[in-house]
Amino acid sequence: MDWQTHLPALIVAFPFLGAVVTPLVSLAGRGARHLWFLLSSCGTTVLALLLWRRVALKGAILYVVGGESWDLALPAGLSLPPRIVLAVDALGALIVVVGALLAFAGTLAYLPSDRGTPEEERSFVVLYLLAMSSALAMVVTSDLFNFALFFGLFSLASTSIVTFGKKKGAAVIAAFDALLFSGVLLLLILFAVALLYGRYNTVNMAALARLLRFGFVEKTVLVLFAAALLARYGALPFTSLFTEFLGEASPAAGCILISGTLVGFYALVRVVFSLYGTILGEGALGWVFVVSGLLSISFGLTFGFRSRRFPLFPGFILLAQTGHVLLGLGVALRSSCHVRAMADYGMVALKGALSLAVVSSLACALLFLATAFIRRWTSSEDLVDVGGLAKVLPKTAVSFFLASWVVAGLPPFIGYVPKLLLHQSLFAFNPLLGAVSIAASIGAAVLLARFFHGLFLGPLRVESLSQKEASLSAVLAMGGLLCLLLFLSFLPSWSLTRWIEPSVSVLLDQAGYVKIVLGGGL
Amino acid sequence: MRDFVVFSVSVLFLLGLGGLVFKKNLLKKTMAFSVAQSSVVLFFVVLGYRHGSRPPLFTFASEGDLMALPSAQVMATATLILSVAVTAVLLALIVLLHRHYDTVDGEEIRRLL
Amino acid sequence: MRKERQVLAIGVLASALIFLGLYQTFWGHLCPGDGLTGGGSVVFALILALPFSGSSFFDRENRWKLLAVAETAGALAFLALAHVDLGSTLFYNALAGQGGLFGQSLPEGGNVGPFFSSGTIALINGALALLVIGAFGRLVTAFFGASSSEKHRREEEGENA
Amino acid sequence: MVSRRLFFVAAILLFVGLLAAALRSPLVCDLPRDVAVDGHYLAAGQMETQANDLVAAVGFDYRSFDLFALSGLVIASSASVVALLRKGGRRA
Repeated sequence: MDWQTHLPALIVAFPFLGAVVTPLVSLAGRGARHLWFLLSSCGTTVLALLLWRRVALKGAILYVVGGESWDLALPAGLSLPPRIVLAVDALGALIVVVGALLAFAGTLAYLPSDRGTPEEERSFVVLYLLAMSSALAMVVTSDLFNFALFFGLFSLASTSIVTFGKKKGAAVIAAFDALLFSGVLLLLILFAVALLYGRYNTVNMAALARLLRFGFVEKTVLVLFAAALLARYGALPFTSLFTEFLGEASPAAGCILISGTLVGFYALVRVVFSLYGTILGEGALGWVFVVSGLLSISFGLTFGFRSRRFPLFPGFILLAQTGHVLLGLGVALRSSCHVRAMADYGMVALKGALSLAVVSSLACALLFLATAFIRRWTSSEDLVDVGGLAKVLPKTAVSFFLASWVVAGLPPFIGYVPKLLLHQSLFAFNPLLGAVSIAASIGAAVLLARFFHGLFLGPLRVESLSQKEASLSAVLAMGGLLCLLLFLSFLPSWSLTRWIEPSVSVLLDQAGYVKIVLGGGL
Repeated sequence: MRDFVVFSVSVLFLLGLGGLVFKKNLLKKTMAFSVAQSSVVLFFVVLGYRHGSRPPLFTFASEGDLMALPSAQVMATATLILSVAVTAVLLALIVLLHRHYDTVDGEEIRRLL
Repeated sequence: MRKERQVLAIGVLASALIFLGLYQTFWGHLCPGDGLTGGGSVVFALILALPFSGSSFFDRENRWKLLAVAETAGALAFLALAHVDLGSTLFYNALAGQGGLFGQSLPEGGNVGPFFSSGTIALINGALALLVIGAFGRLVTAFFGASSSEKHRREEEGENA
Repeated sequence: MVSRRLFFVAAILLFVGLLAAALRSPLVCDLPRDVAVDGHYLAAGQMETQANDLVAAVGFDYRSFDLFALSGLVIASSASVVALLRKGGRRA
């Protein structure tokens, strides 16, 4: 047994340790704290990559927290696991890696530029590391109550860091609303967990997946989970709140928020495909996803075209992408109980949705970093007040341009792969839906062009920048994300076969997920 | 009796939710959130109770006692801690808003924004 | 005179609460309550005592540092106890029933129970109580400081007007 | 204002009615139910964890991974409140 057995737990414990030790390290000064922040975040990312490699080599892994042995989920004579079991399969490992990379980009974007009172700076590091730890924990845990607790921790930590270093009250009221709203989502999840606990006396997802019989209580639980996790992912009409909130965030805080939406996506597909899976049949949930996807797309695009506040714009773009992902998920759900339809387009839709969720969260993080840095450097929020920034901020302009290219879904960058898969499968499912999706993609591309033009082209209207672009951390954060996207772009088939296809197959294999935790014998 | 308890859980939750939606005062919104959260705690406690059961405690227990289910109580305690943490941060944000705008009325604050 | 009586009553109440909290913490593996609730009781005693102690007393830098040290120490002890036996797993209760520290074995069924039983559970109780006292103590102190500085600000504004 | 209250009362009545209808169907609290996991805690928990208080045994041993979230919540709320409110923090 090597130390890497403990990776699923260490990935939570390590950033937690970082958060706990931060006040001690702060005694040695600002520089030491920054170095510690960088080390903790970087170390967590390395652990995430190791976890991903281990899953790729050895297949899905489990870890029984507090058990005598790490793989003994069921002690003698028991059919349900009494302890909390961490289970990581290919999908979980993918989300862990991408989430950790996003959080690491946020760390890089934070380093020297954010200033506030000493208490604020110290607390920022503590809360950021706690948010990172809880985001990763939400992915690795297979226990629903544990998930709910980490969901609460993530909401709390990621909400309060947005208000730090802000002069205006707008950020505070946005944070208040967001925290209250995620508190209500948390209540819904807790209610769902309580109902499942009352019905089956266990809250382990794999055990529940094996026991679940579709009835009234299970329908209620599904509605509660779907509502809460769709809202966490950023879909449905409630999103104006999230967009507003993301618009207020500092560069570092926004990255962790976007990684939170990715985790919300993961939890959504986990609950729908691994917890309910085949017993859903041809229910209405597929249509719910399709409708909420269409709503998200139309909301994102219309408000994107109407708004002149450019910090809100990555939120709108992310919303439109979310809509596409939900369309793909809906189609996959609708076709999931017909073998023929699944082979024809359901599989492709799921593949497209999954890869689009990952790619768009990376690209939107890059867009977000660019706009957030521009807002900081020009201290302006209106598209009318800025313009011609390409001359003074060439590196930011290039990152913004490439990120919009990826989001728009045009070749040669990675963005076109998921879009192509999605359009193809949506068209096979329903030509009208396919047409809507293609039109929405074109609309998003026009929206991107509008903001690129407004920000970077035309005459320079800003008199003075508060800070030069050459801030190393900004260049590193944006460059790192850009390199990742370019790397994926050069190897599209590699990233599809190594990253996406295993994830899709574990998602459709509900019995496989049960088998990770409960073993094959049952 | 059990039906009555489930009934009161849902009424509590709805009262809290209604307060969250309809009250303009941010402090009252926070209180409504606490009420809604307490309904979840009550629900967990109810789920753990078996008719005529004692607390799950072996100190001073006698043979053959029926005990309440322990994990439901653990979840209830954890939910309480969650509630305390979230409420504390909400209150701190209200204090900040009051410093900025000299009011705790949500609509008033949005008008001043 | 009235104030003195109030202080006396609050002192009695607060010390009873502190005693209750410590009892819950240290007998957490034998009696109802655990480290988290025990720490909460102690913090509640602090809340009771704060209005009568004068803001300078609790806002003094060294008090603040003491609470911060308690928080960090509790959290570190908690993490260390989680990693006590990495040969098995995280949080494995390696001390229970081994005869060493907190390792006395328990008779089965209803019993009063020896104090030094339950292994890491009792120790984690203590660590978490320390963490809660430190963290929530700082929290309530911050709230109290905010309210008293608010009063101060209002008085200044009144003088200016 | 009155219409809001009416709406609120109507919503409550609707929900209560739905719940009353739901209670007719076999629901959550139908006892005796299968208590496999809690039954294990009650039967073997005392000997496995060597603790007399089963709530502590479950919370601190069987479900100990929750403690990361709980202590994280405590730390996070205190850190954010302190950063938001402490003197020398934000000025109005």
